[in-house]
Amino acid sequence: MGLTWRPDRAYLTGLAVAGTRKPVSTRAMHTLPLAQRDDLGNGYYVLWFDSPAPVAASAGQFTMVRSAEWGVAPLLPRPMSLLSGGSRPSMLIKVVGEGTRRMAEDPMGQPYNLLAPLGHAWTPLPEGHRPVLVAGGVGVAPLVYLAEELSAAPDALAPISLYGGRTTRDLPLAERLEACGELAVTTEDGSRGRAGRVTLLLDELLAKAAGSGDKLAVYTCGPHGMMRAVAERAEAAGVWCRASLEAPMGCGYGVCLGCPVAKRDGSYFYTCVDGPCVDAKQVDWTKEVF
Amino acid sequence: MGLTWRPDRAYLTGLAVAGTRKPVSTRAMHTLPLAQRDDLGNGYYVLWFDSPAPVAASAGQFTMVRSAEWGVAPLLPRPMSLLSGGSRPSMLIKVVGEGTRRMAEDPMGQPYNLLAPLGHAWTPLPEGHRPVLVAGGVGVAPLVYLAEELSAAPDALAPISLYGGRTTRDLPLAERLEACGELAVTTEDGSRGRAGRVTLLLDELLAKAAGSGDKLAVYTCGPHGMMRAVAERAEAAGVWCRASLEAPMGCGYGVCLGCPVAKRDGSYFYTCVDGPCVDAKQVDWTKEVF
Amino acid sequence: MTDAVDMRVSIGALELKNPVLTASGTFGYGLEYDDFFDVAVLGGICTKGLSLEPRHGNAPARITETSGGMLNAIGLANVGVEAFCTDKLPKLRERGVTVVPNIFATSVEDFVSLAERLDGEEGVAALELNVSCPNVDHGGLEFGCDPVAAARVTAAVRAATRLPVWVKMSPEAGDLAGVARACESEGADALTAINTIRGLAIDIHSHRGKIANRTGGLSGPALKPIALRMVWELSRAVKIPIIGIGGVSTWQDAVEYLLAGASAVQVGTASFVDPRAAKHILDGLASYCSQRGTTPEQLTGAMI
Amino acid sequence: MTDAVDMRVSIGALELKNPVLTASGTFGYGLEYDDFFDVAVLGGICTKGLSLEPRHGNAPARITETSGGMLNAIGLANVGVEAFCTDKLPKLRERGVTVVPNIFATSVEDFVSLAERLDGEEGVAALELNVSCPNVDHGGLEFGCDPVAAARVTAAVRAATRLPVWVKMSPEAGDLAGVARACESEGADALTAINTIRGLAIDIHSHRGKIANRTGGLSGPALKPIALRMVWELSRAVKIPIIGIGGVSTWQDAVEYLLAGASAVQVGTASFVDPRAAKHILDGLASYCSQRGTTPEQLTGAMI
Ligand SMILES: Cc1cc2nc3c(=O)[nH]c(=O)nc-3n(C[C@H](O)[C@H](O)[C@H](O)COP(=O)(O)OP(=O)(O)OC[C@H]3O[C@@H](n4cnc5c(N)ncnc54)[C@H](O)[C@@H]3O)c2cc1C
Ligand SMILES: Cc1cc2nc3c(=O)[nH]c(=O)nc-3n(C[C@H](O)[C@H](O)[C@H](O)COP(=O)(O)OP(=O)(O)OC[C@H]3O[C@@H](n4cnc5c(N)ncnc54)[C@H](O)[C@@H]3O)c2cc1C
Ligand SMILES: Cc1cc2nc3c(=O)[nH]c(=O)nc-3n(C[C@H](O)[C@H](O)[C@H](O)COP(=O)(O)O)c2cc1C
Ligand SMILES: Cc1cc2nc3c(=O)[nH]c(=O)nc-3n(C[C@H](O)[C@H](O)[C@H](O)COP(=O)(O)O)c2cc1C
Ligand code: FES
Ligand code: FES
Repeated sequence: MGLTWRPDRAYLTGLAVAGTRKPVSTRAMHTLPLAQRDDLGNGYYVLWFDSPAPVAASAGQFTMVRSAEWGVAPLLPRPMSLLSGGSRPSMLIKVVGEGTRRMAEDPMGQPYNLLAPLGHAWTPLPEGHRPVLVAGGVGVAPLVYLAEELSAAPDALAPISLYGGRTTRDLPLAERLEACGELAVTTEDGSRGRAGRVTLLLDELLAKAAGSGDKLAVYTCGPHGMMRAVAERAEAAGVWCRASLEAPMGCGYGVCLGCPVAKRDGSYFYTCVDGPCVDAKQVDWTKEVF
Repeated sequence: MGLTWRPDRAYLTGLAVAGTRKPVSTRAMHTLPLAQRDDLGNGYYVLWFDSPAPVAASAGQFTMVRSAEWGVAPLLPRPMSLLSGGSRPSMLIKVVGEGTRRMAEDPMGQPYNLLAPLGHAWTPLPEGHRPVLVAGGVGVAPLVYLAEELSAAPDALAPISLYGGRTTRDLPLAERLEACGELAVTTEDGSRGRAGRVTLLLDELLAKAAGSGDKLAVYTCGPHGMMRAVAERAEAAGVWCRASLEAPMGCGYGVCLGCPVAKRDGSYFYTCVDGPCVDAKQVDWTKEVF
Repeated sequence: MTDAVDMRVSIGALELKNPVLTASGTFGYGLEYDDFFDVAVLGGICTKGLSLEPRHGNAPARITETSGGMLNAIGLANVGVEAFCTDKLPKLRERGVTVVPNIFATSVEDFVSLAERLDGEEGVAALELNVSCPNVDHGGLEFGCDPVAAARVTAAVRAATRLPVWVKMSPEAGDLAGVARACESEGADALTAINTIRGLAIDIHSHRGKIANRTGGLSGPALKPIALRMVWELSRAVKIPIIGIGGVSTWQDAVEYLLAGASAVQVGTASFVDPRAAKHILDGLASYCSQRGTTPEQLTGAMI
Repeated sequence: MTDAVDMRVSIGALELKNPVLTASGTFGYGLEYDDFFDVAVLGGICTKGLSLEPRHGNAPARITETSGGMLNAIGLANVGVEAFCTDKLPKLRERGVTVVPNIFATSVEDFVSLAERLDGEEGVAALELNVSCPNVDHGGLEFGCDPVAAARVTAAVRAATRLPVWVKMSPEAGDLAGVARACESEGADALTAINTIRGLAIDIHSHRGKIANRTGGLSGPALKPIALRMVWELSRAVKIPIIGIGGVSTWQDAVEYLLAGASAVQVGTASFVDPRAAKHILDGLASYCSQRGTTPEQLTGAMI
């Protein structure tokens, strides 16, 4: 499944005011029953909720989620990218600790509190640019949402998705990316797609685009190290790049100041309100996030 | 449903060495899936577990129960009287706080840890005595177990059960007591049986027995105030009486020293290891339990 | 419900609408809640700790969760008192919010400057002196854990402002009652108690502290029993009102604090769990009071 | 698994089989576990606090649960040192259990008498001085919170016994490092840290304290971050080994304590949740060490 780059397709334009950030929409606490849980294997699940009041979200926004049934532990809500909004909000979770374990095990119908939508969505595609989505593991969620948003947009140009995981079992939702455009994957163990890291594919794509003069717009979400590599390559190539940051979060709406990510100017992004989607060039990728 | 006292029936004898306490059986931690939950209304439930290794319990013993799925809160296991043992241990719970709320809501199949059987069972019926079970609310559990043990015993004499609740909805398992012998109930609001407290019935029974010269053996479990009243009446009448104590418990097996109940000699019972079933005469009922 | 009962409480000369406030550092500047509820219904809000100059705060990670609680070492990131007065306070005033700036400095002089700057502003109800931040190199615990130092700050600020002065107690003071009495005798109008207690959590994979500063302040329900005990001790050590803080998450918690001797409470970490927490606690407390036919002031110190 | 790694640790001159012990007051006299596991596999057990005379302890209620923890005010109910030596110790010896009596007194003289009494017994590995019980009127915090008093007890016991002396630190000491150094310089062989911190919980229906003594010591996971921080501080304040206590419930917790600087840990409240807790923690720690190719001694103080 080598990458096919089709320079003949028209670039997507006019999705929104290109290059500007969408205003933050009205946030609310939605108390919703857990309606459906899809087991994607290897600790990945998609959780679906039924929301009478639609969650007016855009791709890239997130939610702080927990169930009151948890009592006092786990205490804090967990930040999760929205995989969809509206009357059927969903999220992709990977079980890593107590909170996600409960999300994977709580019975259907159990009420959850979703504070949503939170944070800044992806910056709309700049005019004349080809969207390139670079995903790592569970970071795929906001990019699937974006890919589907782009697909649904009039005159939509199919994005090119580059998706890396450790093994073939770490590529949840790959088929949803594929349904929206081109997809190329890498696995570290070579069990699916090219063996190696996803930046391998990005390097090739950047080289081709440099040759053809095509303008790319890179959107990336995944582990810090991966995003750093993507951002550095994009910057070196002079390519527009947005990243969706990750940080531990206390509140999700800007009051605890627990979610800083270092900026190049020496100050901090607060991931929940300044992000999660930010201009990758403004991030000081040399600093550890957490 | 007036109390019928049938002096013509033979007294139960020889269930075990009369008047001595059964030795404490081997305790073990049983990790068992929640197999069934019967909703008895008004916050009462019977929980059933499947136990490959039989829980070698006798009526009056209890278990410390919690689910590892609870994480760190509620932290401590909750003491619950066993309603049955063997390969299908069960308990009657009343929802009063976070722990019992979870027991009422956790999904079927969820693993629970039962440390069981714990504590001293009811002292076997002394020879030539008629068993009288005086129950209040959720305190009925160890008495139902006892009634059913007595019923199953060879030459069993049916116990007389006196059962009080606030309303008709506070008399869970009344039918199981009834199935084992005679039952008379009281409710404070008069919604079932006689209006008033259960001691009303006990007074009548004691008076009758005094008249007939019948020897009674009273077993009681319920709120402290009720047991106190029962114990005082029994003592005044010179009637044998055992009570199953209640106290907050940390461990259930004698190490935290958190479960004292004042004794008349100025020292304490530790409810979990000296009780829960004790000689009512030894308790200093004037002291508050907790 | 809320209207049925007189929920007002007096904190010295200052009268608050009700005894439910929000805790410094857990409620931003009070302007982040427009989507959630009307902050003006609360007894008051304590702002994020303000310093003379803006501060970026500590490097990440700054927070981590513990059993029933969390650790934080934010490092007093804040916009600075000037930006607060210019950008935040006017909007708070407009909304009718009762505002208690929480102030922080590394010297007595800077505490005085902060107090003077805020004294001139309309719409400030009281000042809360944070002499108990565990997460900064200077100006934190050395003021709050030493009766003499705490008294010095209190006296200086007292002289510099006509505003009521609340001093925020550190739970790490060995002699809590001594610090409290020292502040009282130098003119503190109320004590707020408590700030966080320093804790540590280690990532067993990386062998590193889970937060960059290593230690961070413990807050949340885990802290409640300790904080409640300290509020009770303080209420017996001094005559000025105590505002109780630490793990208040439900209206029942608020009642416990009142019973222990607090005249009001502050809601902290609970606002992270649900931004409407303070409002829910207020509503629950009001309906409890109305059902029991009592008032918050009657509950204060009513533990038997 | 357990055999694959050298789990032994040295606490001064004393070598323990492994670094997992059980905490005083949470493991009875170690004889209550025959149905559950062989207690001799543990690094050791600290007994319920022993006094010269038997004690009945406090009136009920003595315990209550809090968020992620519990409060207790047992009041040092115990069988007394005589009954311990006569009824308990021989059985523990027989089972091969490493026994560390925890001793408690209201005067230096009584501490000395206790130490002398136990010094004569075979099968005592060390003595743990409880100078930090928060739940008794005398002899608790006044020893443990004051460097001078703590040093006095330590010196006197040190002179009265050839057994290793462990001093159990109170988290309520304002100057924890000072108390620790005072004990170290008077010859303590190790410090155990920490005892509980006093907390309060109130029944909002009856307006009474949930435990009769009102305040009780907080233990369990809620306490862990504070205790871990103190262990870390102590390990930098003194050279003698630290035995970490507070909320140890999983082997991961034990690893954290070692990384923070503890040479061993004690499992307390976790034994209430599951009597086999200490065994599970030991097994988990052993397999962690074996997988990582490390030993407990190498983990000690390895936080980066
Ligand atoms: C904006 C944003 C969007 C996210 N979207 C998703 C998503 O779509 N799907 C998904 O599975 N996860 C997502 N995460 C990560 C997710 O929040 C964490 O995995 C989750 O909080 C872990 O909770 P836990 O209780 O299971 O684990 P914990 O026991 O809390 O922690 C387990 C491990 O996860 C790490 N961790 C804790 N918090 C975070 C965090 N905020 N981010 C990353 N790692 C963390 C811890 O350091 C620890 O190593 C997102 C995080 C952010 C900030
Ligand atoms: C030997 C013994 C046998 C018991 N058998 C049964 C039984 O068969 N069925 C049943 O429903 N309950 C029984 N109980 C009581 C039961 O243990 C408590 O109701 C339960 O622990 C409450 O837990 P919770 O988390 O729901 O409530 P919590 O939130 O812990 O407490 C809620 C309320 O219950 C009270 N409470 C807490 N612990 C106890 C306790 N140990 N005993 C009594 N009240 C307590 C508290 O003071 C509080 O008012 C028994 C108790 C003992 C000691
Ligand atoms: C993230 C965070 C930041 C805090 N910042 C401050 C602060 O700037 N000034 C201050 O006095 N207290 C600060 N605190 C302490 C709280 O005001 C409060 O005293 C403490 O969190 C205990 O209350 P809680 O358990 O309800 O959170 C902060 C607490 C947290 C959790
Ligand atoms: C019920 C109970 C009784 C205790 N009794 C004693 C005691 O007698 N002597 C002592 O030094 N510590 C005593 N402690 C304190 C524990 O040994 C330990 O220091 C504390 O509980 C913290 O550890 P944990 O969180 O693992 O329980 C007791 C603790 C509890 C919970
Ligand atoms: S998560 Fe609280 S400020 Fe970002
Ligand atoms: S419950 Fe622990 S001794 Fe009885």
